[in-house]
Amino acid sequence: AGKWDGGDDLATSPLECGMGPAAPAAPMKYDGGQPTNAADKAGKEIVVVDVPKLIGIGYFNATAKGIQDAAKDIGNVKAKTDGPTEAKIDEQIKFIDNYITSGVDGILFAANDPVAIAPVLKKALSKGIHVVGYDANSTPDAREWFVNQSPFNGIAKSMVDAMAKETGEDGSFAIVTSTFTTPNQARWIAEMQAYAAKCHPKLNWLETVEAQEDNNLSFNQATTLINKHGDKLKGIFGMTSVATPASAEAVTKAGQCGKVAVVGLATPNAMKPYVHSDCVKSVVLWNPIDLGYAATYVMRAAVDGKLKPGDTSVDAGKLGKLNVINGSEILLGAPYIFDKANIDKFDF
Amino acid sequence: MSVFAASPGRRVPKWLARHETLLAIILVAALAGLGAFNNRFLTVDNLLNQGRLMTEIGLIALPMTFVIITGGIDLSVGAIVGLSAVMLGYSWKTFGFPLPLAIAFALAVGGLAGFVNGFVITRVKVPPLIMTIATLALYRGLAEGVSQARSVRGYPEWFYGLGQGEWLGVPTQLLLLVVLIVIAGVALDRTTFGRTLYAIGSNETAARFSALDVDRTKVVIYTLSGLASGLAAVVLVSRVTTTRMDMGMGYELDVIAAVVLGGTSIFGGAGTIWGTVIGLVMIQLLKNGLALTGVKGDATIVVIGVALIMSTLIASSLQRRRE
Amino acid sequence: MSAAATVPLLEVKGLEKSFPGVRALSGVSFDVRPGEVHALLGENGAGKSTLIKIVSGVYQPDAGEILIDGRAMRFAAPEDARRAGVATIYQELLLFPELTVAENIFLGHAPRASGGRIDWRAMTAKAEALLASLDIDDLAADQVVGSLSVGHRQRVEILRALSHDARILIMDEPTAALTEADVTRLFAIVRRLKERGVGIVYISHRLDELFQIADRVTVLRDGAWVGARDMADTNAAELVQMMVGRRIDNLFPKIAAPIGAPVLQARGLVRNPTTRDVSLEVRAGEIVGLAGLVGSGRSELAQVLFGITPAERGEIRLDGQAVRIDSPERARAGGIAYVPEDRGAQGLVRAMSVLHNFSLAALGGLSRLGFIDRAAERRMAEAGVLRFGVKTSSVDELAGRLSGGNQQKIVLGKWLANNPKLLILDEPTRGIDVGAKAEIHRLMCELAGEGVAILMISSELPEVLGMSDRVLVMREGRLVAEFDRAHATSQAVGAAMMGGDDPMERAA
Amino acid sequence: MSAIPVPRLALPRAGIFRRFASQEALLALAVIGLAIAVGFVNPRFLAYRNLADILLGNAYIAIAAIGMSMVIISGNIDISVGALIGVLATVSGSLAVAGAPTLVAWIVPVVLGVLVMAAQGAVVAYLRIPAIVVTLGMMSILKGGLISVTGGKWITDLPQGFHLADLNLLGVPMPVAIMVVATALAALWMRYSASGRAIYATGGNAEAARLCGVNPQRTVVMVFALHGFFAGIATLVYATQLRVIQSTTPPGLELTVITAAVVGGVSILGGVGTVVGATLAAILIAEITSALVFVNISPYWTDSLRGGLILATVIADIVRRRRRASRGRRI
Ligand SMILES: Nc1ncnc2c1ncn2[C@@H]1O[C@H](COP(=O)(O)OP(=O)(O)OP(=O)(O)O)[C@@H](O)[C@H]1O
Ligand SMILES: Nc1ncnc2c1ncn2[C@@H]1O[C@H](COP(=O)(O)OP(=O)(O)OP(=O)(O)O)[C@@H](O)[C@H]1O
Ligand SMILES: [Mg+2]
Ligand SMILES: [Mg+2]
Repeated sequence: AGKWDGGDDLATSPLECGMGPAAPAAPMKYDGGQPTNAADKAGKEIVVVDVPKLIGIGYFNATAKGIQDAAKDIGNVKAKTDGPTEAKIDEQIKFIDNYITSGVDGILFAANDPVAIAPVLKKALSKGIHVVGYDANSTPDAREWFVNQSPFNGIAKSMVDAMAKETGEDGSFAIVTSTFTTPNQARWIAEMQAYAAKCHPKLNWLETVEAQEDNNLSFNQATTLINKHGDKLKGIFGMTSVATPASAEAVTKAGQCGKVAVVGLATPNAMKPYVHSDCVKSVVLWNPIDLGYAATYVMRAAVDGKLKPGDTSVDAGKLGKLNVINGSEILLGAPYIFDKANIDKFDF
Repeated sequence: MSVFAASPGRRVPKWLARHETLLAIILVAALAGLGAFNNRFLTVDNLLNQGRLMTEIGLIALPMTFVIITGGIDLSVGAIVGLSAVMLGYSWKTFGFPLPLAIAFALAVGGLAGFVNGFVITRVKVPPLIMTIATLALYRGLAEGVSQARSVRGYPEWFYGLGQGEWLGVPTQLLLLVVLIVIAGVALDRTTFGRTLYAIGSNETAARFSALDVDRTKVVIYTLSGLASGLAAVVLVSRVTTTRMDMGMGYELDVIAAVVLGGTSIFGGAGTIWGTVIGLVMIQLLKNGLALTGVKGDATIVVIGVALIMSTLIASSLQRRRE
Repeated sequence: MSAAATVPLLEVKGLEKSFPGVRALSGVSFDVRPGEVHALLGENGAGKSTLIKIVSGVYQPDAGEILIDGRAMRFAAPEDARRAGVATIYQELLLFPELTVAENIFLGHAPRASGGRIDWRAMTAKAEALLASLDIDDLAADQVVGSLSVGHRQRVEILRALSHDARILIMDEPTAALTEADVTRLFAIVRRLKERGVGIVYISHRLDELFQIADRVTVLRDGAWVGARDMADTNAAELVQMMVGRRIDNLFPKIAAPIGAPVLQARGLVRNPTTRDVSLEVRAGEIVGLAGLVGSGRSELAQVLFGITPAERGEIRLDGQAVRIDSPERARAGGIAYVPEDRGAQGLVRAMSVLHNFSLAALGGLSRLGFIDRAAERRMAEAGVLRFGVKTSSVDELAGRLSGGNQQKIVLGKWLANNPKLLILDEPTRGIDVGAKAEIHRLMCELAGEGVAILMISSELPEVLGMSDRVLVMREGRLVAEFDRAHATSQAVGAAMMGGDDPMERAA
Repeated sequence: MSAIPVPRLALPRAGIFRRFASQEALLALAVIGLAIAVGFVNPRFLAYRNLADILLGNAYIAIAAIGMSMVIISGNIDISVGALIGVLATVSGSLAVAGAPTLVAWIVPVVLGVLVMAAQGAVVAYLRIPAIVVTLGMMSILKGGLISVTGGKWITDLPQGFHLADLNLLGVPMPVAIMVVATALAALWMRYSASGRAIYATGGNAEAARLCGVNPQRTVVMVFALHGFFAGIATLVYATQLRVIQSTTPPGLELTVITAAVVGGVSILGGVGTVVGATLAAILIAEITSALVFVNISPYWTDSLRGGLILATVIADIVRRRRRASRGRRI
């Protein structure tokens, strides 16, 4: 059948099947933007504001913590996280606009919409403010650098491989996502479809349902999927850190642990009960604390002139050297798989 | 038979006791306070930029004032913004409409969505709150269904003039808003249309028995509400260079907050455009001023909530004392 | 009849009350004895309602005292007054439109069953008993009040007051919306209550009623006490003189006007279920009275003619031209004006100023390109206030703050500002004082003289008979009889209203 | 001229019970009809498990709608209930995690709900600020305050005994049991207590209520306090259903709750409606959401269909009522 619901229309680049390392992408020319007439703050204290998609969820709490950790490690960065309470691009633009007026030295962002956020970021660049993105990109020329937690195709591969392993190659599964308009989720779903078509052609996608960033709605939707498909349903993908634990709870309540696999993106704390009860085998996520940490180092390096267009790597404190990919992106690393053995080591 | 006991001149002048005037005084005091804390707040640049950012809400707040004065409400405005934005993008990209035509089409869809609200409210007599709660889901759903949740991007450069450009140093859309404020203000205060709105809000039956065209007037205001939402959508798409189906989500509460803060009675019969403008400016500048003073977004929301309650409280108790 | 020796049940001394801009009461004293009906009389805005609202605990007096059984009381809230045995029927009907008749009657003191729960069955039974005690058989305890006519609602109010077993019963114009038959029944109840020793305060603008039912009368003028009389020792002329400060000679000053061509010709109007095949004609300069019982469909007919509930079938001609009247706008455009019966709900926008109320139906003529000429509007309203003698501190006063009668004058005035060809008046003088009533009647004659066709609905038979050139009688949605002035006697018209065993032949 | 005979007129009889019952009957019919219709497309929809899950997962909305109905019947409205439930859930969860006795973790949010709502009611009643302004402001305060205080940290590691929603009452899952009992008690109270009737009176005509010895101000405070109570109870179901409490306010919950109340026949003008209607409407709305998944509607179109179905229900009810009214009108 046609496309999976919830994916986007952009071109996909599924990775190779199997465990082989990803082929290094061809080097690209720097395609980011540059601030105009930025004050030379090299080595001086800078004030940085972090405007995530929204505040008040576990994931961006973790990135914010990483940013504070990095600020402490670096010493001459004053960072603060502020943003909308709902993932609304409109609100996010207003926040960034206000911080441009209030005169910060740098802006970190995770975009609610890659294109809609561009004008205000360009405005920031034009006022000499350094702009670095993480988690969710903008159009490249609207920021200097973007810290990529893990390429979309990499996440997609991890997720689909995990699902195929748990349900068998010919299992049927459904997807619980936030909304079809959330860019990252839409990208992942599209990449997952491309990768599944290439490497697990017999996996059977049933449907995708929307559940906002709402715990109870996610739970209800997952329950509905279980009731609707009965034995046919072998797995559920949770595309957000809200949907995954809620899906796991739905599976648990339905007494389907072991029969319906839950694979998804999630933060460890919310998943511990299900991982410990063996209802969920593996949780896919990069470490968002590291993501925030890296973004802050990239910001500092950009201000100090230590990361210039054409550079191939950047120093990120305790994370070591991170590579530049796709022209103006910095790669955090491969996604992390949390399982019963290691999940208790994380607290976020 | 004595007719006029005395002219009412001895009392405090009426305009001074008005909610709007008192609110304006509170607003000026708050702004002065915030301005004293922060030298970037009361600058022409910042204020004009805030004007740009509040335009979409402002555009919708004007007809919403009309609607609330008649004792109605329109909760579907945010959804109409989404639907119109989608129609703009979809007709341009998929139908291949030239952009000016696509803009007209988006406005027409907004107007039509509002018209449907008004039509069902007056003909089937569905209470406005119920009708627009239902169309809130319906229109948002149509936006999602038509667009299949895909965004539309890459509009031609000239289109961004509306949302990002300026004219004589003033943001384009702010000029548009100011013109419409004046028109709406005059229409409400000086015309039979405006008087009809007040009459409907105070006593709809009596308005009908006075041979005022109650139903047509209501259809007109809900249509205007849809049109304004469509216009807001065009401005918004131009400002943020992209069309998304979730645009305008939650606008209804922001708009209503501005209108009721401005002294328009939710029970109908009372309210002014001038009050709505003050309410609008108050919320926008309070948010902005607090942000510039270093207050974080979550705390700002709290302050806005307190301000909404307190300013209404102060204004109404002062008003009561003076009367 | 009066029990002079006993202590008054209720006595007020030196009451003062001011509202912003108005001195509503200045030094009014007044008392009611057991088994006595004491009437309050005064022009519209004289302060009668204010006085009784103070006695009922709705308003607090600025000065003066209230004594019950000779003991000074302070009523901070209506409950206090009720506990002291005072029950009140207010001039503005205060009902809960969404609740049933029974619940409206017993709200606040519903019969309880075990555990304090409301005993619905007992409540319905009691309500039915009350209805029966008033011989009301066209009203059921479980009807929703919102669907009732004004007359029925008024009865519910009366029942509510009666349900309290009060020792002092105050009625503020209870008969304003009642037909003669209902008034007769109400009086029977009042007499019964008198026998039980209840003291009754009675406000009415209908002088003849007072002579039937009242023992004493106190007259107020402009908030001040003018005098008190035993009804037996006074006459209408004296009372009017006391009230208005001048003499009014003729209560129904019918002046014959030349009758011209038909203005309104209606054929076979049908609007189910209340208007059934009605045909009528009203000519220029003619006053046609429309009589009928409450609920006979007169107001409905008026609303069909005015386009509020357009006719489903039938034909309307104005000045000989067939017209389609499917909305009030069309009716107004055709030169029809309708002064509705329920001024609170249909006539007046209480929250608007007198000024804006006056102009509401005439906005089209007062505006250019939709813009209101505010100077002209003010001139019009001020002229109207003068012409109709509306008692208000200024045209900017809220209409809802005026006394009931003055509100009615505004409703009337606003339609006359339109210079209509056909004027439909629905209970035009309900709740209006004698002075103003005479003026309205004079005005009607004046308008008729100018060639306006007038259709007047009234439940006051003397008014119908006194003012009409022709009388139509309506029953159950049909016109059942027609009389010319010479043949319209109260017996004949009354019989036609009731509908006897032998159906009335329509006189051509 | 005494004892003039009055012709007996036919009376349209509309008993209060039948009048309201038919409102609820329509909703009940819609709930059952929809279930059967969807059952034709996909019989699994009619499985006991699925029907129970629909009730289970949405009981908190129905419970919150009870209080909301009362508020709306009294002539007011509340926009803050979603934010309040978010705050109460966080308070409850934090207490449980901090080691407070389970009973305390359950009772404190209910008490707090009553206090917050009563305070809002008092501002509405005594300071005469329209409810929409007060509750809109309070929504902001609660929403922002919650994030400020918690930083949005999720509450995990909830103790086992905390999960009230996992318990059963006589074999009925607790959320459903609470929903049914709360609805029944509220319905009886609204019908048979003087205070319950005072709500209708206040919403129908506050001035008349005052003259009938009802204290409209006190009634409004009471109604808000009760609404807070039901919001507290709803919180218990909402917060104990999952292993995680999101320290944010459930998005759009207030609108869902208001929708349930008005679709349930509560007039926004006050004075009319029943809590049973609201509960049935909440169930209907939940059922629609689930049904749309079952009948394989493209998820892109589900929202518009949900809106359309709600509208259809409302219009059907209004048309039915109108028809009834015109049949009842006769002379
Ligand atoms: N709440 C109020 N605020 C201001 N003025 C008022 C108020 N109530 C009454 N008045 C004024 O007090 C005066 C007396 O009014 P009241 O209602 O007592 O007259 P009334 O004798 O009952 O007249 P009617 O026969 O027309 O009912 C009027 O001038 C009226 O406008
Ligand atoms: N027996 C009844 N039961 C219920 N409602 C009735 C009854 N009779 C009439 N009504 C309603 O009450 C209203 C009274 O009708 P209408 O106003 O036409 O009568 P009317 O002759 O003008 O009497 P009124 O003296 O009240 O003006 C109508 O809306 C009618 O539907
Ligand atoms: Mg009076
Ligand atoms: Mg009538």
